[in-house]
Amino acid sequence: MAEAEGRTGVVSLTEAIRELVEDGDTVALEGFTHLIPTAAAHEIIRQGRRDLTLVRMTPDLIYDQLIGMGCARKLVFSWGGNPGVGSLHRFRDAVERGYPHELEIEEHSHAGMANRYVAGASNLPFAVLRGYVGTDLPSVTKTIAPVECPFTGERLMAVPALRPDVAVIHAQQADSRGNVMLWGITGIQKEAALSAKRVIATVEEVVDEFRPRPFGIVLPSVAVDAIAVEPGGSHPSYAAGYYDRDNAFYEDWDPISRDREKFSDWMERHVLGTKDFSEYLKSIEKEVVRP
Amino acid sequence: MAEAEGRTGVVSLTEAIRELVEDGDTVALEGFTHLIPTAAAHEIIRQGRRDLTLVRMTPDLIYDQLIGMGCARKLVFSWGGNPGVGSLHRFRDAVERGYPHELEIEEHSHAGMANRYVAGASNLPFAVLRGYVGTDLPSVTKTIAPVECPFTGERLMAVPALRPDVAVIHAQQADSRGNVMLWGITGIQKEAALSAKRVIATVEEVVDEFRPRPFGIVLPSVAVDAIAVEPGGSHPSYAAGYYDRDNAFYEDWDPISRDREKFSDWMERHVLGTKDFSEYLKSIEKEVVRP
Amino acid sequence: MSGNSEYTTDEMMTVAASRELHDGVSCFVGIGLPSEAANLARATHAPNCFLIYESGTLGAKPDVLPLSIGDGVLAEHADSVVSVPEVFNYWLQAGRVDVGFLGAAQIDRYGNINTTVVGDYASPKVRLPGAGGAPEIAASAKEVIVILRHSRRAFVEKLAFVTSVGFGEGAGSREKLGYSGAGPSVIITDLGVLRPDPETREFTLTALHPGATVEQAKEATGWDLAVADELLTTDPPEARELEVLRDLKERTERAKRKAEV
Amino acid sequence: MSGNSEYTTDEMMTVAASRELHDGVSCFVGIGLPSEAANLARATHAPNCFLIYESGTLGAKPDVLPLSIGDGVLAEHADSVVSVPEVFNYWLQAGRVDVGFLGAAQIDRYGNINTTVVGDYASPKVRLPGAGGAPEIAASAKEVIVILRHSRRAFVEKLAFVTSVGFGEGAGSREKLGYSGAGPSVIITDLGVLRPDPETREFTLTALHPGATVEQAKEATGWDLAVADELLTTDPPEARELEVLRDLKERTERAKRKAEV
Repeated sequence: MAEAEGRTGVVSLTEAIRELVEDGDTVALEGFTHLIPTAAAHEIIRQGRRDLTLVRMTPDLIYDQLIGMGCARKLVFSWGGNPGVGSLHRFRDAVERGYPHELEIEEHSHAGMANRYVAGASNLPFAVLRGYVGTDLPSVTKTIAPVECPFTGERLMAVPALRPDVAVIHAQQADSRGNVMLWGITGIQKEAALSAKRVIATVEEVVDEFRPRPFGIVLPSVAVDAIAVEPGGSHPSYAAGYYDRDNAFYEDWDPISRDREKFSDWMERHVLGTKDFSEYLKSIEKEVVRP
Repeated sequence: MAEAEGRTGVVSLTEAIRELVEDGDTVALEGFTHLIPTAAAHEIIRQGRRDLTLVRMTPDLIYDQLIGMGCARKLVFSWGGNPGVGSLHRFRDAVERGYPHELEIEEHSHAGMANRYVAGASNLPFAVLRGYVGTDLPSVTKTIAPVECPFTGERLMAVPALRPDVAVIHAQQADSRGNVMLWGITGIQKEAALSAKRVIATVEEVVDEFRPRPFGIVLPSVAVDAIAVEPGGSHPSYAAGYYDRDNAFYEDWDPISRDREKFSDWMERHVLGTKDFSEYLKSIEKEVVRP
Repeated sequence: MSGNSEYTTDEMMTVAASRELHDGVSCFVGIGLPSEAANLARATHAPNCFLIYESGTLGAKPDVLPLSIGDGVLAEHADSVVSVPEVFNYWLQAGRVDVGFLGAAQIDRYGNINTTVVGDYASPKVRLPGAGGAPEIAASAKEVIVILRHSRRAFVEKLAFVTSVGFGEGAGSREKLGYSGAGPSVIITDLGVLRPDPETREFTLTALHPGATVEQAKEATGWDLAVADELLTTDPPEARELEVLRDLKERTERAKRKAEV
Repeated sequence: MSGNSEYTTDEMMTVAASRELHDGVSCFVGIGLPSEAANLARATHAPNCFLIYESGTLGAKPDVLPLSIGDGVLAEHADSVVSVPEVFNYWLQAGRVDVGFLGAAQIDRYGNINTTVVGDYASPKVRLPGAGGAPEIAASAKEVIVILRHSRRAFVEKLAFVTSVGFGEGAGSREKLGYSGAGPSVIITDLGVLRPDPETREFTLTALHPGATVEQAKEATGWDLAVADELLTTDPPEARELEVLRDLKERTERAKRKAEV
């Protein structure tokens, strides 16, 4: 979806998801508690994608929603919880009781997942790390194997590269040339984007030119296939410089997601029943009555 | 050389080199055409260190000087030239004619050296990359070996980690807590520093607090053993935000370094004959008459 | 030391854990109880400890407790912020972490930790969040401090799943596995303190918090808990420790409520 | 096209090389002649080519020619600046480079390049700078453009050292070596243009610059240079190309002199 001049075009999120995410794809939506791409996750749900292999270090609310809505065939992850609150009930329901259907899981440690993205971004088939030895993870996860140093003979663990079909990230800004800038905690987003065949970035806003930001990184336009402007697009997580974490939402999610029907109703009303993320934001605002 | 409160102390460069660099050490002075640690290299020469294994992706003028002054036993590198000008004559004299004495060399490609530092910084014994295959490098460099992907069976090349005894970098700033900030082109400096047992940073100045800079990185105090303030310390290379590259010096170096005696005289007069880098800078300023 | 009898067992636990953190050390901090204890230490006796969170914040100095591992408050005053691969490769795996500070869902007598499942892996009774950063913290930190509440559900005879290795099957296990870190040096609970036997590496009750009894501790432990010959009593929280902890928690609550408006 | 007879053979070479770079491609640029040609392309027909330098500058837009591979002018208007490991791993090795633009000290009939030594490796006649980024550019860029002056010293029958692989020992070599990139597509010299024979992969003279002769080219080549049946003549530099190139070089000289004061 690049424009003629070689710049990444700004499109609607609806179009970006329609053009770039297919049923059966391996999709990584990343954002390490900061800049979680919620708007994009909702649009995937709205468009009813199925049989996705979902990849994410920290599956949280958005993956709980994708799993609960039956979009996922498989989950590749390293920590699945509601950060600061507790369990992901839709994820647990899928794993513990196969609801709404069986969910295959492939689990690693954070270090393993991070290095799998690094290998993917580097076009290497595998990455090497110290870890896993002595744990039960290698007995349940097939994508962990020993490897020997050709110089010292030392044994280490290898994990295969992650090469998602699509990576989705949320960033603070894009510039007029189609570059994308993130700052603050940038987690694994650079590697996730560079490891994928196609990249969608939602942003808070488009600016003429970036200015230096604390610990900012820029993903050049050539590494991004579509940019969609979605202010507030990482709610309920935060976007440094734009808005804070909506902690109450994380807490509210616990009772909503605990109950299958309550979850379905909620998703029906706020996600399927809205045409885009700005409508969604209005829709949840109306509903919530907080002390 | 950390102070009691856990902050890296600011010391004189003389003291830093005296305490942290020993004869026989493996030393990496890094800076990829930007922020080259010239002041530190000169102080190593002044203090007459011997039998060093010098590691550097781009040995340029400072390594030409260290080699020409007989400090080096071995050179580990990937590109040895006078950037933008031509040959490094002291390096060539050592390799081609064993002057002032034999110099063992271990040469890699940039990608190989960069990944060797990454492995060192990651406490892994080796790194994997695509390359070297079909070139004559593996036949002359023992630190290149094939490795097989345990998942795909694909053959790639491995290189062993670099773990220098000492890494030396030049940075724009340190802050009052002993953190070190570099911005602009930061090359391999982070990995070089984190791969080493001891780290010396020379800086242009100490500031109270950093502000965001384009593509800035911060090396935390705990990763640095000594900080020395050396304004102009990377002359004739440049320090973004402070001074430009002194291109004439690079050109002038060619005739100086071409001749053994001229080189010795020059080093005697400007480096051995000065007590520190600020005297050195004054000393070369007096001498140069430029159109 | 001045005592203070008006405190909860959770407060005693956090205070005891915070005391284990010496000034100037670099500490890889898990969210929740570890983060609370580490920040209490930083606000009291260990102002120069260097807090690392797996989100990539190095030298974090949160003025309120982070609600998640990647909160903005962790980045704001951090010395540096790096990517997740860097924090795991260049910092943790590189041996730059003196102390790993972990919580746990289940722990066994050798300090091995389960945060993966209760019941069978393929069809679990309870699916827990999983490994996160813990396995490599347990492997590579020079030492590990574990903090969790004492209960029979948590202190089990046999783990359903070994997510992170403590002393494996006892003395010599870590060496055999090639782990560079020394392993868990202490488990702090709301009842007392457990330390590994120097020979067997089995965790042994070495101190009780004021008011707690050996019977309570044994009752809350799923294996036959060994008790040290010389059982110490933890110094109760000092007034200053309690004051700082409560202030920290209150400010956190305020920030949380503010974030909820 | 409007010709211009007042130009040097070096200018013709640079202009011809610049024309090989299509708009919108990502190009990994070596310093010197490649950088000159790539920036001429960017200033004329390829304003959106994405220049990558091994110092980590992505989307560099230098307004004067960089004097070194890590000049400040490369970082100033770059889209991004990354570390050296990243530029090699995440960009070059990852297959994000369409065109690698290389110089060479010596080249053979299969486009293999030597930048290491002349003479014996252990006791060389001339020690050259070495590999730098070239071996992996030659391996991983989707195609490679080589620019160097035509001389018998440079175009040799047998390389003293293979630093970077072109087509190895001819057709099929790259595939056997597992290289993802297609290899060198063209060699531009001050006399003409060489392209690989589609079957044998041997470089063949396919075009001469105006004024140059087949005899000159053969004389300056250390192997028996094959000549294409239909030998083209390069379009001479257009007025605009020359104007931009000269302006670029003049501004570079000015900046250089300024840096020398």
